[in-house]
Formats: sequence, C-alpha cells, structure tokens
Amino acid sequence: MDQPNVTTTVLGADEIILNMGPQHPSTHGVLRVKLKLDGEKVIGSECIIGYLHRGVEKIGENRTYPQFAPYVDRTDYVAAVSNGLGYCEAVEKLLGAEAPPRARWVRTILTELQRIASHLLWLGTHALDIGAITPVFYTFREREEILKIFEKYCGARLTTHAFRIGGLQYETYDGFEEEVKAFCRDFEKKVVEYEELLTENRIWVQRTRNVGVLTPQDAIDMGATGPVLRGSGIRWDIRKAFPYAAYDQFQFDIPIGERGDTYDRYLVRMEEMRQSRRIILQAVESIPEGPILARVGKVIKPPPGEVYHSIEAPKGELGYYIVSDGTTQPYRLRIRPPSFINLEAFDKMVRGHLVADVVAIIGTLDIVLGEVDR
Amino acid sequence: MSFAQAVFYALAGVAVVSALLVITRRNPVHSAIWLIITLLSVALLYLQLQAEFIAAVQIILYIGGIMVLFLFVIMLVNLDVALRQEQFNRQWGVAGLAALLLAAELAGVIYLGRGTAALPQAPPGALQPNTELIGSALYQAYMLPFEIASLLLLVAMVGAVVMARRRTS
Amino acid sequence: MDEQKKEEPKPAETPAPAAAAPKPPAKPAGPAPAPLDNELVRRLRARFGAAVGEATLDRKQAIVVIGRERLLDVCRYLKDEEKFDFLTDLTAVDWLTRSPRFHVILNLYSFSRNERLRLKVPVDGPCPSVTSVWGTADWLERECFDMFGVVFEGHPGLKRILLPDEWKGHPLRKDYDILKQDTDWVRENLGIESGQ
Amino acid sequence: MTLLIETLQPLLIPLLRIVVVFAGISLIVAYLVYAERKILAHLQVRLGPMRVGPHGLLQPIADGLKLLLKEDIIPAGADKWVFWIAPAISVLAAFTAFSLVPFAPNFYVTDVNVGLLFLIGISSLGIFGIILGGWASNSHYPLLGALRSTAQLVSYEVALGFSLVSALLLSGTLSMKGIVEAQAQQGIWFAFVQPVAFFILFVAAIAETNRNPFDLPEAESELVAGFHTEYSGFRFSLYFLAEYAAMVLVSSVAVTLFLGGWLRPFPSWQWLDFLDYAPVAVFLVAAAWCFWEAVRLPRTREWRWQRLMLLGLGAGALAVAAGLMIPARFLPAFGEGQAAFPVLAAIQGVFWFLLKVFLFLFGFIWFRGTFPRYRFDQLMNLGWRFMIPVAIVNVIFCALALGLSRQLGWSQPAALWLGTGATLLVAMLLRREEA
Repeated sequence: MDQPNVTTTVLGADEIILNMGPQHPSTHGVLRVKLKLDGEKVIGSECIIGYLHRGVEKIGENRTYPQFAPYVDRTDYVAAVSNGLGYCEAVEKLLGAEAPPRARWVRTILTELQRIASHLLWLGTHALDIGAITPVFYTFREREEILKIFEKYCGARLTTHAFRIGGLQYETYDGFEEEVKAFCRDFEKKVVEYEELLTENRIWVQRTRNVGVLTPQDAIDMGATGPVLRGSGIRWDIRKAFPYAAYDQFQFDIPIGERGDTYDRYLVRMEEMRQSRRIILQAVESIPEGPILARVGKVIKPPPGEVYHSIEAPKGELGYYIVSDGTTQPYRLRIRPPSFINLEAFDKMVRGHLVADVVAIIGTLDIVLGEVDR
Repeated sequence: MSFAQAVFYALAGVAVVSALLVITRRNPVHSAIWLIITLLSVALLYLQLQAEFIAAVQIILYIGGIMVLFLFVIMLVNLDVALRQEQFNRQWGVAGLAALLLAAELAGVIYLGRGTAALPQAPPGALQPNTELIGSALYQAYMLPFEIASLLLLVAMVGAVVMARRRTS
Repeated sequence: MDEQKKEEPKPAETPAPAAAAPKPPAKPAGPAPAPLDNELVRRLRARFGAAVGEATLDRKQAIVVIGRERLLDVCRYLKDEEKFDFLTDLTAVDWLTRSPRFHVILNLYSFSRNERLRLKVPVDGPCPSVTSVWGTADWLERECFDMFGVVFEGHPGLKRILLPDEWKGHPLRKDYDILKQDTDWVRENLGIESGQ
Repeated sequence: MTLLIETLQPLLIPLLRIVVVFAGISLIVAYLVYAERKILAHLQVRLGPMRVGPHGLLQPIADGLKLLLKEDIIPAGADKWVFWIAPAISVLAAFTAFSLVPFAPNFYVTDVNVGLLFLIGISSLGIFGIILGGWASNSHYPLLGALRSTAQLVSYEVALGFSLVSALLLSGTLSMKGIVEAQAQQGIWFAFVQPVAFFILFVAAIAETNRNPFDLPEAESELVAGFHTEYSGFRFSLYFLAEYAAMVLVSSVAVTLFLGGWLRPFPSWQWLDFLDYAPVAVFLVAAAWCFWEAVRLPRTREWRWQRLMLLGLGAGALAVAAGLMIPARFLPAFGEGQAAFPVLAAIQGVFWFLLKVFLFLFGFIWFRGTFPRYRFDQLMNLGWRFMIPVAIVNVIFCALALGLSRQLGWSQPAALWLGTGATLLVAMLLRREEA
C-alpha cells in the first residue's frame, strides 16, 4: 500500500522515490506527484490524477442541455463564469443561435472579471508556494471585490451559473457599470502593488528564472495553451484567433514571454490582468441596450450534428465538443480541459530541477484539480 | 573539601561516566550525545582552571563544530544496520589489556614523581589575561610551528576534498 | 435518482446518423451538415485515396473521416506538409449500434493557417496511436482508453489515467449505466458497500 | 552552614540578575510573537489577534496556556529519550547565552574577558536541539528539515564569525562590555565604519535563526513544519520559545557589536541631551494611546472589560512615566548620584538597548512579510560563494586599514572607509562573476 506524502524507497545508490500529495500543502488540491530523485534533483516524475474524478462527461450525457449548465461550473471551480460561457456558446452554436449584443457584452465583462479573479488566485497561491506570504492577502482582497460583483449579479460567488443558453439569466443590477468601473479604477494601482512586491525582487527572479523552461516547440507538441503557451513565446489567443462573445469589438494586446520559464509565465499573467481590465473598461462604456436572451425556445433540442467550440479560459483553451442526436440531451459531451493538458507538460518541465522547484512548477501551470479530473 | 573541589570532582565524575557511556551505547546518536556531555564537562574543567579561552574554543570547535558534523553524518547512515552490527570486535581483549597497562604506567609515573614535580600553586589573578598570552605565544613566539600546523591541516582538507570528488565522478 | 431516470429516454436506443437530415425543425431551422469539398480535402484524397472517407462541413467546421489503417500516415502528412501542428483534443464517441462502434475524434489546429480540422476514425478494435506525431496524444489516448476501452496501438504506456488501475469497465461507453460502478473495487479499497 | 552561606553569598546578586533577565527575556519573547502576528497582519491588510484583551494584548498568555494544556504527543517509533531532551537543549542554549549580553553599563549577568567567544559557543549548542529533534521524530519531513537546518547553520556561522572579527579588531577586546565601551571611547558605532561586516552579520543572523527568506528548514510549502513537525503541546512551545529567544539574542549581539549597545545616539553631542527623556515620552505616548482607545470603544456592556483594561494600562504607563521623573531628593537611597532623575538615569541604558533590539526584530518581521524563500542551492551559493569571501576580504581590509592608520597616522574612520570601499569593489566583482 502506498502511504500518502513521503514514502522513500531505496532504488539505486542515490535514487529515491518521493511521493508528494495527494495531501500536501502545495499541490493545489489532490494532485499526487511521484518524483524520482537523485539526491534533491528530479530525474523523473509521474502525475497520478483522478482523485477528484466525478464523471462530469457521463453526467452530461444524462442531463438535458440546460440541466447540465451548472455542472460545468464545477470543473474549473475558480473560473466558473468562463466555463459557463464556453458551454452556453457551444450549445448556441449547435443550435445555430446567437446571443443578442447586450448579452454578449455583459458576458465579456463578467468573463474578463473572472479571468482577473482566477489569475489573482493563482498569483497569491503561487507566491505563497515560493515563500512570499503577503501577496495572497492582497490578491484575495481584490478577488473579493470581483466576487461581490458576481454575487450581486447572480447571487452566487463561486459556482455562479451566470449565463443561460441563448443569452443571460438576469439583467444587470442597478449600478453594475459603476461598480465595475470603480473596480477597474482601483485595480490599476493594485497590480502595481503586486508587481512592486515581486517583479524585481531578486529572490523571486532567482526562484522563477530558468525554472520549468518550455520551449515553443515543446509547448506546441505538448498541447499547452493559455498563458503556458504564450509564456513560451507563441502569440496565440482564441479571443483573437476565433473571436467569440464580443471580443472582436475591443482593443487589447496579447502578451508573450521570451524564454518560456516560470518568470515569463508570471509576467504574461500579470499583463493579461491589465489587458483584461482594458477590455472591461471598453466593454462597460459601450454596453448596448436591447434584449438579453435570444429566442431559443423553452425546450433546447438542437438538430443532429456536432460542434466544437472553445474559449480562452484563464487556464487556456477550454473546449466543448458536443454531439447531438436531435434529442434534449447531448449524445456525447466532451470537455477539453486546459489544466489537464497543460499538466501533461509537467514532466518535461520538471526534469533536472530540484524538489523546491517542483512546487514552483506546479504553481506556474495554474492547474485546478476539478478540471484535471472532471 | 572546598566548594571548588566539590565542583571539580563532580565534573570529573561526569566526564568519566559519560565517556564510558560513549563506548557502551549501541545507538550511535546516543553515543554522540554522551560524547557531547563529556566534552562539555571537560570544557567546564578548563573554566575552573581559569582558562576561559581554551574552554570557549573547546565548546565552539569540538561541540559546536565537530560534533555537529558527526551527528550530521550519523543521520545519513542507515541506523538499523548499525544497530545490528557487533559492537566490540575480537580484539577488544587486547585493547583492554593495553588500556590497563597504560593506566598503570600513568599512575606509576605520577606516584613516583609526586615529590620532585610538585605543581606550584598559581597565584590568584596571575592568569587573568590568558587570551592575550595565548595570542602572543601563538603568533610571536611559536609563529613557525603554528603556521606549519595550519599548512598540514590545509593539506588534509584539500586531500579530503579530492578524495570525495573522485568517488562521485 | 429514480425519478430522473424515468424521465430520461435512453439516447442509445435512438441513434441518429450524424449526416442524416435534421428532424422536422421545431424552431428556426437549425444548421445542417453539408458535404465539404475544398483544396485540402482534394489533396488528401489525391494522396491517400480510399483511406479518406466522407468529408463534411457541420456548423462551418470541417470534418474528415479517415480509415484507421492509414491514420498515422495521414496525421504525419497533415502535421508536416499541411502544418496542422497542434493536436487540440483527442476523444471518442460510442455509437453503440453502429458497426464500427467507436469514432475516435482528433481535433487539429494549424497556427499558420488559423484553421481547425476534425478527423474521425471509425474503429471497432484497436486504433493506431498518434503519440509519435503529437506529444499531447499521450494522456489524451490514455483517457480515451480509460473511458471507452479503445486500445491505442503503439502507445508508450497505455494504462488508465483518471480511474484506478484495477477498475473494471469503461464508464463513457453507452452500455455503462450512469449508476453503475465497480462495486468490488469500492468494497475492497474504500471499505464501503457503495460509492453512491 | 556558615561555609555554605559564605560560598553562596557572591552568587546571590548574579542569581537575582539571572532571574530578572530570564523573566524579562521570556516576556519579550512572548510579546515578540504577538508583535509578529500584529505587524504581519497589518502588512497584510488584516487585524491580527483582536479578541483576547484589548487589541489581543493578552493573546500570548492565552497561547501559552493553550500550549501547556495540550496533549503532548510522542510519535510511535520516536527515540523517546532524545525526543524529550531536544527542545530543552534549544531553550537552554538560547537563554544561557543571554547571561553574557550587557544590557546596560550597570545591568548584565556577567562579563568575561572572552565573552563573545563564549556567546558564540553557547549559541552554537542550539543546533543540537534541532538536529536531535529532527532525528528523534523518526519521520521524513523533520529529518529533511533537520539536515537542511544543520547545513545552513554551519555554513552561515562561518560568515557570522568573520563579521564579528572586524568588530573585535576595532575594539581590541572580546569582552562584550568592553566592545561597547570601545565604541563610546571612539565616539562612533562600529556599524558606521564597518557597514559591510554589519550587513553580513545581519544577513547571517537571519539565516542562523531560520527566518524568511532563509526559512527553508521550516518551509511549509515543502517540508510542512521542518524539524518540529512532530512536536506538540509543551515541547512545541519550547521550540517556539527558543526560536524567538534566538532572534532576540542575535539582535542583541548585533546591537552590542555594531550599534553601540546601551549608548544613546550621539552620546557626545550635548545639544541632543533632550533624548534622555525619550523613555518618559514613550510611556506618555503609550498612556495617551490607551486612553484614546478606551474612549473610542463602544459604550456597551460587552466592551466594559476591555475598556477597564485599557484604562488600567494607561494608568500604569502614566505611573511609570511619573516614577521615572522622581527627583533625586526623594530618593536618598540612590543618594550619591549626581543625576537629577536617578530612576530615569538608571534605566537609560536598558531603554536604548531594547529600542535598538526592537528595531532589529521589526526588520526580521518585515522581511518575513516581504520576501519569497530561497532555494537550497541558492542559499548555499549565497553563503559560500558570496558572504564568506566578502567577509574574509572585509576582515583583511579592515586589518590593513587599522595597521595603516596606526603606522602612518591616518584618521582611523577614513582608513576604514577606504577599506570598506575596497571590499565593496571585490563584492561587486564577485557578483558580476556569478551573473
């Protein structure tokens, strides 16, 4: 029987197997990593996942389209709004419908807020893993503001189920625009605050520079997406490549890294938060009036066929592949989980590094086990 | 018996008993702890002789330096194996005999010389600035031997590094 | 649970062929798949002949059916010559009543063309592994094996990924009921009678 | 019987001093934990302890009680004997070392002519508490923590030792009291003529006390709690006590060696004499703050105790301030002194000493709130490839400067600054080579 946490078995002269997780302070959930060590150097690794597997895809085949929408919130549970957007848009595409402009604008605002919230969570925990104990409190302070906006909008903070197939569940509340603007106004200074703590901090740079390097070729070969891919220097973002929601209406840049190390991914995510703020500000200034729900009918019954739709979730490409057989339930519902596929690159990134770097690399991949295991 | 004498005998007793325990404990970590106690009581004896410098150096070097490294190495060794090994090898009888002979010799010499080589009582306060005395003795009167000794140590250190290197590569 | 089960018709009993005409449209006529005939498909046909099956355009997304025998060649060609260098996703669909029972789905993307392409590989038994073409396929094929029991030939270490190694059954198959579980495994490893 | 009294009589006054120092340090350590929690909390936009007493002022007592009453768990397979004794060694080493610290010209336990050497020796015994505790727990995390800790302490002790040497060169004595007196005599704190040594001492002190950014032995994201993972209850509190006492100790040593110990800032400048009243001012401010807070509390029943305690504290602070200002003629016992306010004059040294120590401790806490953690190889590189060479070079240049100033009659500070400049140059070269 494997014991949780560290079990050491003597292999070669200096080789040991070290078990990290599934209960360990910095594996971000129930990830278990088996490390083969030569002294403190990692010479091989294996991720053992599935501790949180709930059969979400199977559930999807046994629920009607609207019934399943709350379930997607629980895959990447720190970015529920993004999951909801991907799912709703995928079903809309399957139906051949499109959400009205007002709905698309509000969706964009909420999704970008969610991206900031997700990145804030990542930043706080990542810094905590590397030993900086203060940023986490700062980032949670701002994340709280975002969650308050979510709560006011739809009543939930974490698993929001904010959107509905065909548009929005609710009209925005009074003062929504002002609150979002106020958040954006304050947030600019807050990002500077985080950066002052970390970006030029010698120790932070030493701990993240050249750690977990992923070359552009490797990143593509391993299917990495999102900040992990962009950190390796590939300027690719689904918001630009296949614009969805209302992203084609706004100006924003795609930040990329140069070396593909942990520090570059850190910079990319910091810049992404700034760009998200830019998008939100543009969107909130120009929300069109009009209906918030397209006419999709009371019973969602897409014609037979199939569709793959993906969005740029905070963690990477979140795709939904849905096969319809013309009934009210999906025949097959596949979620392309960005965390799962990004985690695949872990072994490549961790080889040759020290045990302390493992923690940094898990952090920089920004995985959520709910999404890895589904 | 004065207070000072009582302290002396107590410390000497502790030193001897813990030294015996060092060689009789099966667990090397326990042995190391007893060795620390031996060294500590010897340091206190130096202190009683008003040799503060020697006492401080004994604590810093032997206890704070060497014993820490001892323990460090012991912890890396697989203790279960060490526990199962035989503690005394076959030559222990010979060794005991040699030790007894040496003890008898020492006792004899001290007994014979007690009249001729009586140690003078040190006048109180005369040894006060002994740190300075040691310093000037080492760096002025015995400069050359001191440097030669340090060179020897350096050679030993370099040799150890080279040997360790060769094994890993 | 029971109530819900009653409501749900078994989807597997009424499988509709993917390319069939849509049912009488209830609402505004939905999108329908149409045959696809573009440069890429023609090049593929010219090169691989019969291995390239039906090509369709469904919701503006290109789908090409590929025979499993030449899958690896097609994939190499697509990656090296047509620059589909990114394997976005690999999964499968279980068409319980059809005769190759499974469709292995490969979702490709090309950075230089900014274009997606979906390959469908009908298989009944084993399917060739594409791990040698795209590294991503490693875990994705393991997941596919875990969930559907599709064996990938040439995979470097095909074993379960999400479920425990000793688990029996492949949950995403259509004949695997949603309430089913490996009760023996649960009893043995969790010490409880049922995981429900 | 008379013999016993005769032999014990010289021990009586030191014994009293020992008791006072021990109690004082324990109190400081308890409130250091509180201060750390409060300061960290305010750095992190939180409030910290607020429940037990006004602003959580009684929290350390509550924590202490809780730890004492908790179950004392000894893990199965642990070496009981060693497990039991290890935390005691830590505490013993940390507290014994305080006997050599001169808190004021008239207040110290003892002053030996090799004081500094003894201090290093005794504090180096503290490592055994960590090694043995980690080993005796019979568990992987503590063992790894203990190994890391040992390697780190041994490495940084070298740099620490070298940084002390330059203070010794300047003062020409090993006696702690003598070092402060030398600073008074030369009219300059050694930190200003030996900034490099001071910096190295500071960094090494952080490493020696396992504080962030060198807190690898206890890195919770990697090793859970390091060497004391398996400890609980009273024994855990002993480790805790030892750790914070060690912080106070290294701060005290740094203050004594480089920041003029008990000396007031610029003691030779007459026009700054009003600084002598700083203790009174501090207590007055504390009293004012207490009263202000008491007024601000809501006037309901549930806050009554808090208000009473605050008022009591304020009154106490006022009383202390008043006590400090008792004029000499009311205190015949202090008699012969020429100071106008004998009590104030008596606590002058301790006040400045503690103030400087607190500044240091604040730095420790501030760093913990700011820095990420080094990786182990980086820590070792920094120690062996940068700190130790720079410390050695600094000692050489310091000795050269002293020799030159004695031979050629240069001004001593100027020569030392020249030496410091040369050291900094070497340090820069080292850094560039590294990068």
